[in-house]
Amino acid sequence: MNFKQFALGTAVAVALGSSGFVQQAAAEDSNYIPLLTYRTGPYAGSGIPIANGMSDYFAMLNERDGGIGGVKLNVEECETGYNAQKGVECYEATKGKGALVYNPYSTGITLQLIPKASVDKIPVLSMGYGLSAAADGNVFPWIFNAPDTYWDGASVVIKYIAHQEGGLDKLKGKKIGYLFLDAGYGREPIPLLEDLAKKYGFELLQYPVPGKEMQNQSSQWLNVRRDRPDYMVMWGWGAMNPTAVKEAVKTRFPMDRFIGVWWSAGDDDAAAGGAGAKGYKAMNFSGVGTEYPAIQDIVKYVIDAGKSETDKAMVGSTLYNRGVLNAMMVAEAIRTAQEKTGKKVLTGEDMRIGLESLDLTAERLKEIGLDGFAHPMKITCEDHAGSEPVFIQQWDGAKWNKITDWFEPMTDVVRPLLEAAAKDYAEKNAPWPARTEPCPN
Amino acid sequence: MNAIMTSEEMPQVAAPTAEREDLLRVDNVSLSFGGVKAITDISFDIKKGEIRAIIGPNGAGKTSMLNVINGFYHPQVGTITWQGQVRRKMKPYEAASQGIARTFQNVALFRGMTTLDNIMSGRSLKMRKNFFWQMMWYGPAREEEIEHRKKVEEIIDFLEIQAIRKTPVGRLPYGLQKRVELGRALAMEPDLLLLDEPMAGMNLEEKADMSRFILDVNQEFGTTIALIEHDMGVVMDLSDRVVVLDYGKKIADGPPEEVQASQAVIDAYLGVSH
Amino acid sequence: MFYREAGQFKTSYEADQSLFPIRQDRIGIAVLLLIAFVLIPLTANDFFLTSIMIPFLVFSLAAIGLNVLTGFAGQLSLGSGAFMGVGAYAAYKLTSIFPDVNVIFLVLVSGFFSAAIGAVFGLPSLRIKGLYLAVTTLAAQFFLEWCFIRIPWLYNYNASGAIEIPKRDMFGITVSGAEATPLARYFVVLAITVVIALLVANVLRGRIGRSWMMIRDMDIAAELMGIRPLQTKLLAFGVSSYICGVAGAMMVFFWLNAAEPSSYSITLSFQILFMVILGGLGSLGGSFMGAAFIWILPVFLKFIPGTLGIDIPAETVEHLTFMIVGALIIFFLIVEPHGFARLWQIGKQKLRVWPFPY
Amino acid sequence: MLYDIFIDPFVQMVTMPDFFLQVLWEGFVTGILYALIALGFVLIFKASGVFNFAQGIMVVFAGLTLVGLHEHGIPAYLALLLTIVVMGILAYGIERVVMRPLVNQPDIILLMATIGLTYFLVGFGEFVFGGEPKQMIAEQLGLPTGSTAFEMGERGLVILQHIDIAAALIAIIMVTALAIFFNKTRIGRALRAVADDHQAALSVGISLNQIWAIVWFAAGLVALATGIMWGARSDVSFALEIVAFKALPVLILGGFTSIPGAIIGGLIIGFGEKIGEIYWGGLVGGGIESWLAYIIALIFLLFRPQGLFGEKIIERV
Repeated sequence: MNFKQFALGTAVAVALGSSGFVQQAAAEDSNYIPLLTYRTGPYAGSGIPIANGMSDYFAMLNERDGGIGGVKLNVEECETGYNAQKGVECYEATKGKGALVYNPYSTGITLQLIPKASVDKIPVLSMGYGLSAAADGNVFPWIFNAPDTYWDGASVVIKYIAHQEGGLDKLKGKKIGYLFLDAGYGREPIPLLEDLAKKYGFELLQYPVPGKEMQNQSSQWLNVRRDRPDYMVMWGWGAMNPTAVKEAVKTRFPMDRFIGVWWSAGDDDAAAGGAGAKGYKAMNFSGVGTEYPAIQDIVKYVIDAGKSETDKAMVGSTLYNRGVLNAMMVAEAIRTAQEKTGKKVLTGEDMRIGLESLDLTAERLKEIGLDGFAHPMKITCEDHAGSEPVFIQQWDGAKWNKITDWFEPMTDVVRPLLEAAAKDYAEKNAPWPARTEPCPN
Repeated sequence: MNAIMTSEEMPQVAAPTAEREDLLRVDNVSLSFGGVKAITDISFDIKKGEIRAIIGPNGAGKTSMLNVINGFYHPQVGTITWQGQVRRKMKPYEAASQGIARTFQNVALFRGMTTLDNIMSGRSLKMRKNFFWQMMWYGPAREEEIEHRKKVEEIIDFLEIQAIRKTPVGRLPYGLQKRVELGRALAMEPDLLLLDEPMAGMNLEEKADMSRFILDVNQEFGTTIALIEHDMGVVMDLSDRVVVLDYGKKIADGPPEEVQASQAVIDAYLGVSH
Repeated sequence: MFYREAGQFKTSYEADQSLFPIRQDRIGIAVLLLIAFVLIPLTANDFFLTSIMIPFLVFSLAAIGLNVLTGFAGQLSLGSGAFMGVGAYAAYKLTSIFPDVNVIFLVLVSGFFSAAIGAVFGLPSLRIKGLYLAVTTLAAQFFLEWCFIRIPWLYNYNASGAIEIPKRDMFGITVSGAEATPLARYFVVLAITVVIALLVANVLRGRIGRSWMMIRDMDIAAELMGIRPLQTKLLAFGVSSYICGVAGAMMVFFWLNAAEPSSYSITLSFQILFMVILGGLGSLGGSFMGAAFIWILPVFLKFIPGTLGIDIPAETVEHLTFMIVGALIIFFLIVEPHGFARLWQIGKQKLRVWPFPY
Repeated sequence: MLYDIFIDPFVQMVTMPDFFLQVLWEGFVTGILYALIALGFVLIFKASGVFNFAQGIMVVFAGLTLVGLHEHGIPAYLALLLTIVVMGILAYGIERVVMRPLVNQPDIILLMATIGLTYFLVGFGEFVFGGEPKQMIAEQLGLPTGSTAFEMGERGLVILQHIDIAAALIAIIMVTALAIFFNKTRIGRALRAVADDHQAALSVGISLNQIWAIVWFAAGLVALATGIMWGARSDVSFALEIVAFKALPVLILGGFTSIPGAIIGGLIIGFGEKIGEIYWGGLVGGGIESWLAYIIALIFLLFRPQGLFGEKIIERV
């Protein structure tokens, strides 16, 4: 190659690229929401429906209502590939544009953002994931993990199993297997599960799945076969879920005793097991199906109008609806913040006020066309998780069905643990800034 | 080869070779690789200050013999006596610290480095400054480096390769590479210098130069030299004594004229023109 | 025309053996340092500092570390990511045990832990070479990654399984933790990188550097010249892992603020290896160029569609970035297998003879 | 502690023989799949000395193409045929664009080029087929999906998945076919000649370019078979790419150029990994599968640096 051409080409490329660094100032008349999504990489299977659900709901609000409070939403996706480095890069690239809130959808990225949030004064909403301890608003004023922490989830599973067995006292002597992604995410519920095991006298068996071996779980399931646990609980994500369901079918584990966390509740996850997966259960806190007016509006205003990449068949699936729930919480927080502050165009600080005074009542849910879609939830200054009830759904071979009513987490057990963990976090990261932000109301 | 014969630098042996002290003795050495015998029961000696040639047809075990002396191969049978002491089994790098340097049949220069660095590498054993000083550079490390650089420049002058000082050796022609390799071995200031076919693949002029360097090294620095060479003319002119190997066995040993006349040697070389 | 060394004579071996014997190079490096220490701090915004410069410097240092091992000592390693992780976890443990000790000092000390572990995994290198050695280092990579997850002591029993960097001050300025300004971190990272790069350059031009290159170029000849292969290789593993360890500690302390075991995965090892290969094996300057290419190019690419006003979905940009980076890697390997360092030299050669073609 | 390490595992093996058999079977199946991946590496390494890191992504790519085509309404068998064509085009393209310009470069450069290729194929694959995992169309391809349980003793049960049996059969067929191809056909002989000596092969008029395109194609077919089998076990997604790393220890054991070596190495790793994880993994908290294979290979290397089938290397100066 001619050296001159090469040099010239490089120069042009550099010039083009560098001009991109000049950051566009936030538009004055819109609220900017960056979405850290991942439609690529090993976790794309779970990431895509969530990303679609979020962006479609926001798009629907823009199309139907012209945004929120008359102000358009400026939504921008930034691809993270579930990679913490890229996640931080996305954060740095978007925070200067007036970002209102971050939804990292990765425990790894959430952890990176936790200390930054209070410095940059932009809240992080890690909806049902991230650091459980962040539920303590006194220590983590900028981090929200409503509607539930993993510890809430773990307590619900145990409660549900007890319910099946006929009472908490019946747990004694039972064996409960815990299959988890061997990373921070999967390890987080362990302390609580161990506590409960001691308290109720059941035996907890652990089956870690290394991130690299997600699709090669035969060892774990061989162990399951040997140990013959009475129930299996799974904390999986991405490609781990369908593989686990398949292996469970192969091992002939009774599927109705196999319960996944809400992140193992994808339609594809269960469908992978074929007919044998019938009976597989999972926790959930967002409604399934398309029978909600707001979802119908998404179809009408966005998907049928050709303004989305979403495959229509995906609408109503668990993870898609999870994305919708997340977007709805953000939207409602924006609305609340607008009411509280009287401003229409918000900042991250306003958004925190909105989130801390978020009160989604059943009436409000009905108003926005999501009646019964989620349990009413209320976030307060102290409690950023809400620890809302969760239900169990079951796969019937073709779709998920809600099979129980809402289960309350064991708040009495979980809450003290959360507070202790928050205190522990603050101590280990000393000097951790004390909360200076006043409580709204 | 007459060019060398008439040269004024013809070896003038100071004392009869036989009376000199042994630098190295090899006694009854045998070496085999998984059943294949490379060397069988060989004994000979190298005296201080002499040029000792090891010759023989291809596959006679000459290079294996050098490798044994070098400590690179370990003979199954036999002893090696170095400067009066029987040598135990040792690592190749220990041979270097005892004062044995060598060049290789196929040039084994450090191809990624310049001529200067290659020759400097021969000084490695003589440089002592530790990691810390190396890291700091200014101070002792640099002083040491310059001190050795001066030595290396002497060798560069001696071998007349000033112009290629900063050239990566990979780009040098073959003859010069051989010369740099000699320089590298010389930089070690060895007691015994093993040369494995130093003139292979050279033209007449280059051979003449190389012969001159070898004689100069032997006489000026007093270095004992053991060399393998196929060019009989060169061997006969340069060496004080010759040992002849064939199929891993010693078939003759003695001064060049004697060896040349030996019937066993003639048989071994029959059909090989020299 | 501008780059000519004619008329510059060296009158001493000292001058001849300096790092930049040619005046134009000295000026060039001075200008670069001026830009790095003065111009960038004065003009750059936070994004440029935190997402471009700091990672670039961290990766450059890691690439230098791997280059010592692979480029100079000739030992292929696929475990540099894990060695970076060792540095990070060591620094984290140290700062939680000694919260009052200067954090930069601890980061530098943490490299020694990484060096020790690196040397242990370097032991098989005496018997194993080339691709076979790559498997050894892969074993190190996966085993260490597993340790980062399985030894909760390493992350202070945090429920999240991750390490989070506390706030640490130095001379009244916060240098680590989220409150540290990008500028403060940038200076710390820049200073450490420049100093280590300089020290490494010194080692490389002396006896030890030569002994590494001897092992690389012809290990048998090196051994017959008195180089002890095991010590030399282990030293290379140790030095390389030290540098990688410091880079890994800087990565979490001054750039990411928190790290999970997956931050130090095989992907990172490959990234570093790419930087070294594309930059040029056996070239320190190349390590910087390789790091710039592998880290900065994808960031650039992300912005190009936005700049041109084309509306492409984020994931398509990502796909295209992958394809372009992959294609460019192959392209550069074909154009110049010796890396950017060689391209740079060719460029200099062209400048030297300019305006004539030869 | 000593009891847990040295006695208990064996006691378990004996007292639960059905379970032990099941472990062996799982090890066997995993080993076969590792061997299939390693086989792809061996083919290319044998003919061109390239360590093809892209084999892993080729597995994913082949699987995705197959499923992707089927999703677009193309019947399964036609899709399979088209995928083979696609792999052929890919092989030709790689030979033309990547391999040919890089002839005679050092190993590490070629290795890097294949990693570059991996990046490209990841981007390209996701661009064309999207990033979501896909279900392997095992049933449509006529592969069995059920399972058979053999009873052993009172409570004992060994479950064999039909798909796993099919995988083993297909692997055997492929290896046999390759062996015949190498030994009996003209191209096969040429290929072996190339493996022995590039220059010599060139001098007797063998076209290197043609040979390379053929081995890449053959590796592509092996990748397709692997993709179908592994895809049927979990699903076809980019996370599968990482499994390809396991081929490295397999190759260390079996040697980089030996086809039977790849099979035997794969089986050793498969058995070793499963038995190690099940019977000893629990002692250190499990999950040791992620590195056990490499440690096995490493220990092995220290005692036999030349691999299982390699000859002892005599160093020469």
